[in-house]
Amino acid sequence: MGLDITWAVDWVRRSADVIAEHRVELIKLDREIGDGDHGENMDRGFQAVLPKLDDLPAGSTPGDVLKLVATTLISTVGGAAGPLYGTAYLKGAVAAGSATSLDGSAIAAVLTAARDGIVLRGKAESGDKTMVDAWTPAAEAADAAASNGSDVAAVLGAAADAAATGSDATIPLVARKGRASYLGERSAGHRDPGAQSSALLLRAAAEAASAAAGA
Amino acid sequence: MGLDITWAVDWVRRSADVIAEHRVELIKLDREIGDGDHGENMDRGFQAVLPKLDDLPAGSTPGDVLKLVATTLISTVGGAAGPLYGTAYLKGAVAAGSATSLDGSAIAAVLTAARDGIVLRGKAESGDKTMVDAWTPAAEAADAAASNGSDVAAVLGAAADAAATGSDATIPLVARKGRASYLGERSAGHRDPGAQSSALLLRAAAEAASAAAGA
Amino acid sequence: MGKGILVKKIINDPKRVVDESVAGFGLAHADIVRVEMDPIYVVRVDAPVSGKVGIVSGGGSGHEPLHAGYVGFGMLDAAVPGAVFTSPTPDPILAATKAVDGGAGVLHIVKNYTGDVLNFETAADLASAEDITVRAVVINDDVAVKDSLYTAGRRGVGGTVLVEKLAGAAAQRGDSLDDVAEIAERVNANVRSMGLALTPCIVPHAGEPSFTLAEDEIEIGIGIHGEPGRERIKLAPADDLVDRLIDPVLDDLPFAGGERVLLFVNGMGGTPLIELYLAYRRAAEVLQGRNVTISRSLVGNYITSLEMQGMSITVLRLDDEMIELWDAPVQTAALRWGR
Amino acid sequence: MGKGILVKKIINDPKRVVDESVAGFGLAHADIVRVEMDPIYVVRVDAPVSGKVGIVSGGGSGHEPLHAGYVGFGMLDAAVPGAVFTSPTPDPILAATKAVDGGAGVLHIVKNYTGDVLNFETAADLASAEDITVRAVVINDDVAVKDSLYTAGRRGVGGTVLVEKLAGAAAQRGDSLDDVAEIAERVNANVRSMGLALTPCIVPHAGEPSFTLAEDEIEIGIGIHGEPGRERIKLAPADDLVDRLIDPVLDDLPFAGGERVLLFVNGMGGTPLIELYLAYRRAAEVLQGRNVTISRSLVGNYITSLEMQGMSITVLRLDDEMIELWDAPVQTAALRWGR
Ligand SMILES: Nc1ncnc2c1ncn2[C@@H]1O[C@H](COP(=O)(O)OP(=O)(O)O)[C@@H](O)[C@H]1O
Ligand SMILES: Nc1ncnc2c1ncn2[C@@H]1O[C@H](COP(=O)(O)OP(=O)(O)O)[C@@H](O)[C@H]1O
Ligand SMILES: [Mg+2]
Ligand SMILES: [Mg+2]
Ligand SMILES: [Mg+2]
Ligand SMILES: [Mg+2]
Repeated sequence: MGLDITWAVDWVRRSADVIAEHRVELIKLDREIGDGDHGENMDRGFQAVLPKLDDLPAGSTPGDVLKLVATTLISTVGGAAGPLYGTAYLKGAVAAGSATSLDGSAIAAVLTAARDGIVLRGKAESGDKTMVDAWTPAAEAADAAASNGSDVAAVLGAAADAAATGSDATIPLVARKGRASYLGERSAGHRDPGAQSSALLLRAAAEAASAAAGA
Repeated sequence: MGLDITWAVDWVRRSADVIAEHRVELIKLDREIGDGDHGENMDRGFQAVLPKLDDLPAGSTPGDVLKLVATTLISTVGGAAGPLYGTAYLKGAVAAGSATSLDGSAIAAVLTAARDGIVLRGKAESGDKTMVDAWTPAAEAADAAASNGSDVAAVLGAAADAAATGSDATIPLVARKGRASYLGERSAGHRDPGAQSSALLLRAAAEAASAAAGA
Repeated sequence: MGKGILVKKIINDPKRVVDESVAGFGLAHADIVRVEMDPIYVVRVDAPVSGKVGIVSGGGSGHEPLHAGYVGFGMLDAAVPGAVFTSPTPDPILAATKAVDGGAGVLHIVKNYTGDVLNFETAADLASAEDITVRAVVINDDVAVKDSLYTAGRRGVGGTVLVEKLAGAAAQRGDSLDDVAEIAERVNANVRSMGLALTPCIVPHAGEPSFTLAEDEIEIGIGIHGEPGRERIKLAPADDLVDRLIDPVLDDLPFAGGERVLLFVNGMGGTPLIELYLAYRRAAEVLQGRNVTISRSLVGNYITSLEMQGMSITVLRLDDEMIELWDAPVQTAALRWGR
Repeated sequence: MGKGILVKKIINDPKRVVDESVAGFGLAHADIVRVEMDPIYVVRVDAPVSGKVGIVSGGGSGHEPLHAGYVGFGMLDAAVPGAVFTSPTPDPILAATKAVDGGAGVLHIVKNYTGDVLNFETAADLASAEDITVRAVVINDDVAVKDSLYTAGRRGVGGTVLVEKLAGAAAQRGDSLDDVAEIAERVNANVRSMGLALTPCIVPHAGEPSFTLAEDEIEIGIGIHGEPGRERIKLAPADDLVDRLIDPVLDDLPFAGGERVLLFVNGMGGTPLIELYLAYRRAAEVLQGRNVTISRSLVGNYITSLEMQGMSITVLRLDDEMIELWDAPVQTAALRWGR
């Protein structure tokens, strides 16, 4: 069973919830090695998406939802995260195309395209202590799971697990990109806020998929 | 036995000592109901007098010493206290005239002239919560003691006691002059810094007189 | 104590703060001012201007850019900085008065504090003895202080900046001493101010704040010397704070409606502009509600209490001549236009 | 949360700080700027100026007077304020770019932060799609950050103000887009800065300081977003602090001696002028010791981090053309002379 528009909309709603819930935590992480606005920025962005979901025309696809998220984040988030997440969702939307339902390998392709978009815009490599450190293992895990023939919920579950591990792995790193890089060695010992928000968003995707499977 | 130039010089030295010692206390009192500079201002002034004492020409009188204090305070203290104390010492110097020795009634006249000088410049009345509340009882006590035929040390002792009591009496008052008046009712419950410095200076005068008598 | 650093400030020795800062000011603005160090004062680089009324102001330091920041073409001829929050002594006031006397007399602009009034009085007496005609105008625009014949009267606060600009422009265009003094008196009669503090300030030599405020407390009716105000209230939204300042200001003059005014929202030294402009928005709204037209405005940290966070609001009722004088060219470190 | 006041600031609702402040700015300076609220940007009252290169800058709010305070004759044509410390999104940048396009192209002056660079990039792409020629200059003058091809590179700090003035003057005199961009690049190549903080600042929505410092600690090498610096040291006398900033600045360019420079001592928003001038005195002394001539200077809170106490020192190596452009008339809320 593939993931359709209902899943996509549910993912966005769950994303808005989880970001609102973790707003203060993300602010705190960003205050430690950045400028303390990541939770605020992401919350502003996802709250702006919510009302627009109601205006999606009938017959919209998961790709349309991803595109809506992309344009809304681009025009409301600002900072580094706005364009980076915006590009991620935009490239994901392109990968999703006009399909009404996404199977495991389509989902893996969406995540890989999203990751590539972030790298294209931000030029960060793995280990630079950015959101890439959550997205790269997530895309790879999704790809591996899909190749093994796992169902979509399992594919997204694997991605979410890998993103969480990736977020944890940013803690000891010295930042080489983004605002945290200005701290040099002092950035080590802190979790990257963008990696953490990425892990939260991918967990929301997996939960929405489980809910869809259960329904 | 009258008080001569030695007493006058000793008074100034003791004044500088006692003000330096109470500098922080006077700053604290002024911080509570003023702008926190009274101790600093007075200390700057008396420290500036000290080196000039050495340059007093031979044959100088107590009046010359008072005049030296007056001009130095006027040109180094600033604030309200500078001109007020300056005028006090200047008028005291005029009252002392060219006498080489001051007896009890001459001392009382000096203190009364000083008090009048402060009132002339500052226009404060008794009970306005200013240094006048130390100087008026001091001048009156000195006058009474001198009329009773007390010796100079006793005359200054009476003045110092009265000034201390006068300083205490400023605590409950609501200020009507000086910076503390801006606080209105909130000035009550705090000692007036100028009354306190006045009490310290008059105590120094009395101690210098006792020392002269003992010598 | 000596060179010991007592407080978190960019200073060397508390005793040298004023000297070193004024020296730096002189170096940074050598095109506009000359600095004399003994006795200490700041004077227009081209002083005395022959035939022009000279204007001298001064007072305790710690209110920067007041007064040295207003020395220059079209404003003050000299500023006399005292120790921090302590009015200067007569010597430098006299020296500055002599330095700016161009033969047309000298105006002293004095904020109404006992110390300032007395020290300027003495200096004026001494100057008169040297045949310089001196007039003094005492500024007392602070509505937070209850005025009475039997008290020290109202303090001079924000209105001082406006008096210095308008009197300075009048002197620059060649007005006589009496006319310049009349303008200054007129501005003083038509200006009212009130201030509040979010945080206290620390006098360098004192090392401790002048008052302490809890995290959620605000001091209303403060002056500019770190002295406590009349009242302590709970933290409130900016619009409410603005109302608490501007209502007494407007009621006091009183402003009847239909007037043109200059609205001056001033920071106490540590207030970021983002907050001052936010306050300005509400103040403008209140004036509009009272049918008062804002013809000119000034927003920034112009008369301060060291690093204090807080603001004051000043409203000046304008007439045509005042507007003309406000718009006239000025070239000082802190206010500059038209040249 | 809603209208709740989280921090001791003159604000209403943390979410409305930028909107309300920009609105107040527009009211206070209606003679110089026009303010658009949706999307939000500040533009010269006479924009677009036909035939003149338009200059747009922008970035997170909280650095006031940067950038809106520099909009006006002879400097910026528009400023785009983001949320506090958050670069604006492409929409308002695009709108501002269109509003200032007078047919000669538009220069984007961008401080080197990932977010600013990416959002301005997107806006420039969109503007090009609408046939507006856009060039971007990225400012990166902060020597506190170790530069490398593999990092985000140096931040744009104090030098930004100088780039905006000089590029603005070049555009005002009629230079082509390429020439204006060349001036901006040249200034950026010749300017270096470094800053320190005595106290942190509090982002309104965050409600807590970005870092905490003990009573006797100072943060060296800070940026302008309340981010911590490279190093934490013990409180030291002002002269030592100045040395710790200016030495790396002078070594980096490097300054060889014999140059003419503009010395810019900047406060971080909550620093009183008395301290900045005191620091200026020492900085001038150091330059003199290195045989560098200070030809122009700027002292004040010009690029800030909310209410942070601290300072930055910027040195720009001048050539004749830069001096001419610096002296050219400018009429903005925060910098004004010659008109
Ligand atoms: N060049 C980059 N490539 C990928 N991710 C980046 C890059 N720069 C920053 N990020 C991510 O953006 C996050 C910060 O986002 P945010 O705080 O919203 O923006 P800003 O740094 O502009 O304040 C960082 O934690 C990091 O994960
Ligand atoms: N009008 C006045 N008459 C008499 N004494 C006054 C008057 N005004 C102020 N004082 C005295 O001056 C003291 C304050 O002196 P100081 O702190 O040195 O000056 P300032 O108030 O200018 O800071 C007050 O405590 C009070 O005793
Ligand atoms: Mg951030
Ligand atoms: Mg005092
Ligand atoms: Mg004082
Ligand atoms: Mg940010």
